[in-house]
Amino acid sequence: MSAVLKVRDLKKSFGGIVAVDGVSFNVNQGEILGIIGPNGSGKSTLFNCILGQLRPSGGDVHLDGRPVTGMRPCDLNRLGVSRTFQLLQVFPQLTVRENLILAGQEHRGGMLSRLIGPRDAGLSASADRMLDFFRLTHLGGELAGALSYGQQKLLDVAMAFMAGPRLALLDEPAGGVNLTMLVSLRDRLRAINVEQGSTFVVIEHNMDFVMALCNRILVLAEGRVIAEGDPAHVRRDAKVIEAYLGR
Amino acid sequence: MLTDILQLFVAGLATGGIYALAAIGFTLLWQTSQTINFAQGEFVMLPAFFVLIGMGFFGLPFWAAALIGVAVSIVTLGLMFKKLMVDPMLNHGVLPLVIATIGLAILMKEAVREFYGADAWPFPPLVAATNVTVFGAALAVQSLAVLGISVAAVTILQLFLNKTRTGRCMQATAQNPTVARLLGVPVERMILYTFLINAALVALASLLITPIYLAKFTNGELLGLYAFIAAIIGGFNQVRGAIVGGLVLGVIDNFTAVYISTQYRLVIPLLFLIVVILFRPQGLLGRVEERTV
Amino acid sequence: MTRRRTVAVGIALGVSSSFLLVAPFLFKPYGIFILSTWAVMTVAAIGLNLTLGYAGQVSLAQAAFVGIGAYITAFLTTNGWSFWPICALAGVACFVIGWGLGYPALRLQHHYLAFVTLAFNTLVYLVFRNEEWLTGGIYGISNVPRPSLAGWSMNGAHAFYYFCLAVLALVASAIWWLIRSPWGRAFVALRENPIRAQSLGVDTRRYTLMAFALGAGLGGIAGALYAPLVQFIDPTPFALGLSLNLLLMVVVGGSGYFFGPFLGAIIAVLLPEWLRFAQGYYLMGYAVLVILLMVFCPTGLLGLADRLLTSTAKAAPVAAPEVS
Amino acid sequence: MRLSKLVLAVLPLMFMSGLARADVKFAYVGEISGSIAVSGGNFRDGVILAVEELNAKGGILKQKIELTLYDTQTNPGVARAQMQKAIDGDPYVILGPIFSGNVKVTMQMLQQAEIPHIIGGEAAELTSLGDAYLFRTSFGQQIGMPKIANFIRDELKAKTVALIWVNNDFGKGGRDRLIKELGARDIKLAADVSSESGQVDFAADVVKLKAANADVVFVYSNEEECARIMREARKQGLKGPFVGDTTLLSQKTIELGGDAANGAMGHVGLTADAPLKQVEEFKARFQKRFNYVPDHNGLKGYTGVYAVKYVTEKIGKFERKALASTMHGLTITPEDEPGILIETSWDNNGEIDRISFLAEVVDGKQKITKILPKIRK
Repeated sequence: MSAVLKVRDLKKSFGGIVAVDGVSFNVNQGEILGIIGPNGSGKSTLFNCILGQLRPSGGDVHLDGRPVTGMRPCDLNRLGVSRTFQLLQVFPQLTVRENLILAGQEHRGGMLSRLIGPRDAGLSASADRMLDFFRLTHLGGELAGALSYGQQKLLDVAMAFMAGPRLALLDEPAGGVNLTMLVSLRDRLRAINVEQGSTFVVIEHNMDFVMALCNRILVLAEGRVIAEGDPAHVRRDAKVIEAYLGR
Repeated sequence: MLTDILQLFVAGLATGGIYALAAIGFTLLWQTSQTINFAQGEFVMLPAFFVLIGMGFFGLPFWAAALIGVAVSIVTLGLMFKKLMVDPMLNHGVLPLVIATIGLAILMKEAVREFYGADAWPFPPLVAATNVTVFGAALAVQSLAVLGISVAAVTILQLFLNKTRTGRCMQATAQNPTVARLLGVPVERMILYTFLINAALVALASLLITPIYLAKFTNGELLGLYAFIAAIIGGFNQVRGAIVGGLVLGVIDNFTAVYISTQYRLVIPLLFLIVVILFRPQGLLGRVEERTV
Repeated sequence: MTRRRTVAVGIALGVSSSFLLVAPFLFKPYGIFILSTWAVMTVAAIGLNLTLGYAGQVSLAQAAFVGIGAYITAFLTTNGWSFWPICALAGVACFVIGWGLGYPALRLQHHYLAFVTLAFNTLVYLVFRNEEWLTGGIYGISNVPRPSLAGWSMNGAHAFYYFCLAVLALVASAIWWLIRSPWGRAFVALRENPIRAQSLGVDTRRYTLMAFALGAGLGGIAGALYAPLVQFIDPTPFALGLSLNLLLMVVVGGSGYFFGPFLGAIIAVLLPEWLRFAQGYYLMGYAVLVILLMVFCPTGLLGLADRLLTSTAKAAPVAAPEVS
Repeated sequence: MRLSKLVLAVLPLMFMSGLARADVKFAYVGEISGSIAVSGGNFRDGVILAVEELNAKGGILKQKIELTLYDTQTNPGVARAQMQKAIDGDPYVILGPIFSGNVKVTMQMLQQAEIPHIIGGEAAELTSLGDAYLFRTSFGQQIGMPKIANFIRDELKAKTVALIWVNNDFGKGGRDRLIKELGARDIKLAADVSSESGQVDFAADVVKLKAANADVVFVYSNEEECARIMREARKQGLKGPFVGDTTLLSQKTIELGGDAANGAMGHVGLTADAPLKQVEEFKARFQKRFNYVPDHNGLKGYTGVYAVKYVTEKIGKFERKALASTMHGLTITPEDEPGILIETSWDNNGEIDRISFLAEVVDGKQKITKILPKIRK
């Protein structure tokens, strides 16, 4: 299998505090990699470093073998890396459909074509497909702000896939989502993974969710990788149990 | 030559002291309630007229008029300003409040012009208008007094903020209202205090400066701008910074006028302001404002 | 946008535009001059609304751009150039300068940006006043000619009014298009949540600069109209005061609303005139009204209208999606 | 306090309701607010006083005067709008503006409308722009400055001058003119310091003046700035002598400057402190009506109205063209019209000619040391 994303010895420290301390891993084409770990183990910081939100203090990141370390988030995104955030971040003033179109528009044409081109940047069709796919069609015209939390969460994830990314990094997609919604979210993600063959990295606290979703799991503690392997293996790993329950 | 420089320096410090007084209140309001007060200059202009009215209209002696003037300022520019203008707008972001204070500035200027008169009026000095000669440089006692009193005022304020419980509560409020509230700090009252302190400071500034500047309805215009610059140079989230910013500004301004250009005397302070903002946004003494991602 | 709103907007639009068209026959030259001023200021305010209302960048330098546009126009037309290329030049020049001024915006929180632009405005004012060889300094530039279109001179109050109105309509429709294009969407994203916008591929740097530059450019065009309108310019009108006034127009009208600047300019330009019956007190009355307006509808007039219209037609609670 | 203006607000209405017969309309378009509100306010109150006096005596040609006020905010854009408004009201004459920039922006319109305008502006070029309806109420700087230059050369025997001026159209205009005149009399300019209108801290400026150590320090600014400059100078031990124009020697400056003002001297084109009975009486009336001491702008507004009154009664009808043409080359003496206060003539450009004064401040009072004759006999 070819590695979509290579992370080598990534470091990030804020003043004295070392948040990410030499993390290395690969993400292979088509897999769903889960990253778990106790609070403050540096999961989100890792994401932000990979995605250029934060400038890493050391190490480097390769996308399809090409160095992208410290590249601006928007450029990375145009290279096909999309993400969601820990706290859900949709645009409440825009309608659901508008949110989706926004998520796609910057990926086609140049500045000018976006000014003089069509309103929907020719994305209505794919927006509708995405709405339908995430069972949001009946909400297309609503302001995103008017949706329930779970629905917004779905939209948030949907936006991440609008541009058909090579790689999607999802930060706690299941956070605060009720059970029914959780189920639909999970099978949607699986479906995308299967149908579009796109690759995910998922940070998650909800163990059942991760175990059910991911093929491979990476365990972080105090900024280091303490375990790696398939769900069953990780579950049995002593270090992991210690890291979670030890303190 | 050297005497000139000394003279300029002291004069600069004196005016700087005034900028500082205005700037401190400015920063306090920003810290505790995200209020950018575009009327701060007029706040300094107005109290002098309270005093003049007290003397001219009610025939009070200066000291009594001054006391009443300060009291009236604290009520109007502190209490009423907060209750009637700031509170209703607090949770609507900075801009509406900025606009309202711009309106307030116009209102104050026009009211003074209309009801008291457009000309400048002499104002009784707090200290004798005599000079002392130091190393051949004639330094006005007034300037020295202004400098001394403003520095003293700031020091007292600093002590109050750091040593007293109320002061520490106010700082907590300034740094993080939510946390402060959790810690049981009566945030609302603390914010009110900052407004009262601001009013007191501008009233003091007014009493100090008007004998030299003369009372005129336009006095606030330049003063307000300088207060901004001082506040930012010193550090927008720093009381200590404001005094430094003020003094630095006063001195820079004077030396610019003499050794660079009077026509462009404002330029150097403004450029300094831009440089500070771009390369040291937290100000000369300020601490870094934690950014929320 | 709810149906009621669409209807309300439609009616308001129809009434006001037909009023503007017949206005010259209802008013004396003074009224027409004021309306022309309103049109010019609205253009400048639309520019600021783009920068502030849509892209969320607080700029206190709009007056400087109006001034630059006005001086370019006054200087060149009095030296015999034809108006039309100059008008474009004014816009482009301000666009470029605005682009430059936008760079601080990339690294500053909003209130710091406000102070940088404030400083910029004051610097530009000083240049206007002190560089006599170029700007006529304190004496200003007088006898600025009014343009003529294909031999049709616009010296008359009526002609020039319709000219200003035409430019306003042009600018307005261009901006209307822009905010409904993907750019508009990107601007909103930029204002609401730049981090998220970036993660969706929105090049926030480029859009920020664009918002600044476009706003500035419109300021320049407004200036290019202001000079021939008043036919005399000196530094005083372009001091910080006008920048604050334009900010007032945008916020009072309702920042981020397309029609905000139109209303805001009415408040800032026409209201004082209506209050003049109060003689010496009119400016006070104006100030008081502005304060009350901000206290009672901080989201601006349109923000208020919006609340009233939508509160009566509340959107039904959204049903949960059926899960397969 | 100026609550009197509240009354004023309704004055025009009172006139209108007062009589059925159409009144004659006067308009004041000037700087009631903004940076030179002081001068504009003085001029306005001078006009008001004259109008009230005339109306009390039954008006002009038995017609009451209806006065309307327009505020330019010292802003050309507004000035143009307000002048347009005034013109739409079809007044017989327009008084003001005082700010020369505002005069410039409005004179074209007034020429087209053929309405005589009695201005307060002193910028030199105003009378050279061929406006047949423009009349000054005080010297243009091109007349005042030579007199001062002569005074500096002949009376003070000065070889060098240190100049501080306020950077607005009044100060800049005077400064440019003075430098020309000094050059012509080969007097050296030792320092050329510009200052802001409304500036309060003059420490730096005075240091520059001191460094120049010239025979004479020329102060050309508004009253309160003059006062502040002299206070600062006194503080820094700058001896002067201070020479200046009307503003430096005005009562207001002296009041504000305290004893720092003593010893200031210069040329006064028109002054409320002129040692003339009529002027002193005017001053008293003005002070009684408005509770403050008028400066020369008060006189300008007042005499302006009376000039119009005299000429109108001379031609016996309200006709603008006739008014303008008669006023050209006319001389009015206090004998003809007491309200003119001082003998005054206008040339064909609307430039004014009067006697003027050399004065000095002696223990807190302006003392006239010499009366300079009119330029053209």
